Amino acid sequence: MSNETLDFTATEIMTVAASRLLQNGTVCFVGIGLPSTAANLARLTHAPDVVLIYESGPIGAKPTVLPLSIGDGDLALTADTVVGTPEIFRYWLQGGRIDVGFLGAAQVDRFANINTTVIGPYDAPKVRLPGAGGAPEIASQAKEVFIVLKQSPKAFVAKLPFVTSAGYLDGGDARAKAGIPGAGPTAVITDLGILTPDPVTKELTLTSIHPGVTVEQVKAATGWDLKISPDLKTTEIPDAGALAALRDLQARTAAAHGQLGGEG
Amino acid sequence: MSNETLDFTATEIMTVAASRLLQNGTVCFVGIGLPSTAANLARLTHAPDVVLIYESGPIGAKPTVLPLSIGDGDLALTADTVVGTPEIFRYWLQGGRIDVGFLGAAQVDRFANINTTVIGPYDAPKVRLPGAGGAPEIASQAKEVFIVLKQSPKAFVAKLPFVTSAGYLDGGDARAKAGIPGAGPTAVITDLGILTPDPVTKELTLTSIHPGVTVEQVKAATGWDLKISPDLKTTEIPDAGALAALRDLQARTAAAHGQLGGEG
Amino acid sequence: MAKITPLREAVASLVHDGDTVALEGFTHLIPHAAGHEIIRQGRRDLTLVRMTPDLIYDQMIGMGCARKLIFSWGGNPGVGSLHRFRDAVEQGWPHRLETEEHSHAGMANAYVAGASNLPFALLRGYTGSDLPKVNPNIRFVECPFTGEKLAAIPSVRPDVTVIHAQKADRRGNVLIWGILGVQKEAVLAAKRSIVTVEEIVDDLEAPTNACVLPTWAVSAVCHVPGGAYPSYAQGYSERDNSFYKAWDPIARSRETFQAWMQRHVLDTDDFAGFRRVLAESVKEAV
Amino acid sequence: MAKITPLREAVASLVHDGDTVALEGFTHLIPHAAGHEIIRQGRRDLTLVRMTPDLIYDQMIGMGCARKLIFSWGGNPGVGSLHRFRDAVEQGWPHRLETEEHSHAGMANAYVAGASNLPFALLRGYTGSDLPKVNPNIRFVECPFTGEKLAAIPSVRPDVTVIHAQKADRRGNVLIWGILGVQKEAVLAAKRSIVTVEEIVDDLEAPTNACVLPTWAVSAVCHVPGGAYPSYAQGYSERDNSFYKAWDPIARSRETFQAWMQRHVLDTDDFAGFRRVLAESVKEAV
Repeated sequence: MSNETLDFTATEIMTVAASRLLQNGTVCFVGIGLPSTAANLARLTHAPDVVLIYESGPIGAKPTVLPLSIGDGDLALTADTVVGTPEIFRYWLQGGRIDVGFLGAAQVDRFANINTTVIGPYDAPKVRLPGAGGAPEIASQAKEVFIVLKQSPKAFVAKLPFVTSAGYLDGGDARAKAGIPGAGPTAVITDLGILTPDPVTKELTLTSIHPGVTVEQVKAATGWDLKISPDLKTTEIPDAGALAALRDLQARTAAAHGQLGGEG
Repeated sequence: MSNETLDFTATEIMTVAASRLLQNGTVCFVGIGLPSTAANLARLTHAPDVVLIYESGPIGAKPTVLPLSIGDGDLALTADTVVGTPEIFRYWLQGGRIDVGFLGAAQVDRFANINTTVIGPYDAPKVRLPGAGGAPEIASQAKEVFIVLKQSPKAFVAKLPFVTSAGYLDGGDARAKAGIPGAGPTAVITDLGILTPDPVTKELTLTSIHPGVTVEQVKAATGWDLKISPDLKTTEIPDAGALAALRDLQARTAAAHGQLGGEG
Repeated sequence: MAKITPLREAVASLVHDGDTVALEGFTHLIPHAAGHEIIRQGRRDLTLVRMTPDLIYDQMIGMGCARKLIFSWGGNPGVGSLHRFRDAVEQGWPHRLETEEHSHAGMANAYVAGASNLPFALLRGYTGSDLPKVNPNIRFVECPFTGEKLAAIPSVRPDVTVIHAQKADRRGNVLIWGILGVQKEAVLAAKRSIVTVEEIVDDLEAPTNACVLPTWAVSAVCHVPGGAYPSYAQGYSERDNSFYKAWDPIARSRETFQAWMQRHVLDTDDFAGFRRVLAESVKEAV
Repeated sequence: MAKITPLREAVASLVHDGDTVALEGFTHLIPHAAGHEIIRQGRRDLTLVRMTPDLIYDQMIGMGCARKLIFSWGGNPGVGSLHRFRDAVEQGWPHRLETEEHSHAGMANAYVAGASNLPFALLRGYTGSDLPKVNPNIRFVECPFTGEKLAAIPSVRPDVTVIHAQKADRRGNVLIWGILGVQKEAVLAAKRSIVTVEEIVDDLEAPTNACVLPTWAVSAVCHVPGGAYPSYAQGYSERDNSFYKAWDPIARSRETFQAWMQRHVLDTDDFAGFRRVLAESVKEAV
């Protein structure tokens, strides 16, 4: 969904909107791909002191181009320090020191639970996805979680075939009752809008819609009867500075790697 | 007990005898004081490839002078690497990678159990000793253990007021039955001789006596009716090379620190 | 003391059919050369352990080396699926692949527990996830002080761990820097270990607190410059992202995969041979 | 973000009566200056935690700061006993001191568990020792896979941890090298932390995998050159072994101890003042 008149693509507004949610000084555990693009964009624009932690070990990474893998050398060379992967999960994530876990997903459900394991039955999957990676513990232990993924009926499903990582489980206070420490996913940022959990039911609700997108489009891209906030806002368009920074970052990445960052 | 005619002191023969037990290539977890002196003497004489590990973190330390503390800078600067103290106990000792644990002790009993905690009742001690340190897990997890201490009725007691670190517990197969992995103390080296456990009962038995010492002297320095091996040997006198190396090491240590190493 | 030996001999003597084998390296320092050598020597029935099975495990699984996979994320980083891994799981080709699936936190803790000679790892993990429903090796224990419920998983204790590192000295002491992943834990958790290195030097020149594996904690050190390719070794090489992309169409069909493996791995003598033939086939494709 | 602040203010705002406080440093980098400041500010009822309580805890215990001590080895390294510690345990002077006693392995694991936000540490330990008989916080749990019995002890989770380090940068990132002990774990296990440093620099120039505590994981950084004295800071100072020996007769009697503390600590403003008065008293003694 490229939007010629506004001069930015749907992926660009998704990335910029996700990046805006990261406040300066936040300690952010970053997944590779879209989360990493958004987090680095934040670092290069309004949040220069955001602290980026990658599960491969870099703490305080400040990559000059987007990493193509979770363990690119640039992450190590620009970090405040690089520790072993066990330490990342033990002292820093489980230790309760992560403000925001920034995740992608293959599928989410209406309570922001995440599936990255299988489509179809676990023992005879139709599609075998990569699996959990760091997500189950990021989703449960970061103080809050942002999820970024493109919206489609295949990705936004009423019932997940497999819950890899907990959102709000069955909604309401189910997450707290299960003893999960972090607040859970506070925003799902897509190419169509931003969904946030209802304060009580925890059901994902469309609270912001990207300019040029209709509510019908968002509903059609969602595999359940999506709730729309009565206070639905229109997402602020990417400002020229952020857009330029994003494009510059991606051009530099392409020049360095012969490949766009954040596309895997 | 300085022995003028043989031209070495009782402490010297104890140190050299202890050092001789360390074979080249052995990975040795070293306590400060006499064990460290003996282990470094071994390294500087017949066992150049002995690997010395100190609980403060140095692995493969090759100090030029004797360390006065368990965390002297020279240990760090000469080591193959320096890791954190938790890693020393977790990956290297508990990991089962230590061939010999080399310990001192305040008191031992006839089954080579060690007390370094209290004299008198625990809750109202007559003498509060420093405590366990690394000894309980060194004593249980090193593949074998050498203990070095001066022999006296106060140090070699029939019944310990407190078992800080396990030797053979009540003797026989008690140690194995308790699920303790390492073989236990295979030698107790004193200023009078060398005691080794009976193969079956595990009772400490005098198997080597230092030249110029009488069996009566050793029995008088022991708080129980000490068993004497029918094959009692006389400890080989320190060879000139080892003695020169020990004295040189101690002179260098004194020059560097204004204090003899291994005296605390 | 580590034996400094050719990779072929290290694999022949240290990796056996039926072994539990961990090839570790977190994007950085993946021991591709050693994986190829295991394939060349036709090892079978291996239980493969790796947090992030990627191309090298796709190749080993597709070539029928593996009976079981213990892992936490299986994909082609930055590209997409592992087609051979998926074919094994979805279609049972070349034969059925048993899987034991964890999270990264679980696997990392399981290596730490293995290195620490503990029978199980204790973590706050898996809460709310369906993983415990499909993996009976994820259990829960109670804290004897607070009554809290914590996850417990068995330690990883491989028969052999294989890693790639930057340097060894002539005694076999190994230095690793940059992204360390779980390599140190994986080596210390294993009964035996093979380390391929970029170079063998007189002096490691390691900083005081560097990640060094002492020679007596390693079984074999093998000099294999570039042995992580298409992964990389910080200070020596760059990741070849184009190979990761090129792998996708190669691995998509069983036929192209088999032909590629035959030409590039089975018909070559060693990793230098593989790199030569790969350069030729890349030239042909242009 | 760590606040770069004078030590007096850091102690005033971060260390409270009744707190559980860990001053760590394994022979190397012992935070003596911070210990003195806690004494000067008259803190009471502290639960002091430290693997190797030595001179600084002897001073704090003798000055009545401590209600309880959690430790694994209490002595004057290379010299002998801690007389103030012994007097507190044996005679209850200046008041009764509760002790909770572990082994080094137990304490080190308890700090790791604290840094990992686990309620307890799991280890193979204490087998055959009488310590579990006198410490109800040493318990045993069963492995849910093998049935093996393993030791369990509560995590150490101090209210405040205090350490000394070589360097901080102007943002408050801290670099430590050499003998690391349990300092990193002790800081990460604590709610709040104070780091005194030898110098504050523009650039830490830390090796890639160095032991760095990021500024956002530390509460306060205080510039106190020589603040580990008579302990040392690798690259900056040497251990003053003569002071450790001199401490023995000072601490042997209550009277000499109190007079010494009055003159050198209570009557001085800060650590620089302490060092000046100490130099004078050493000169007088000669």
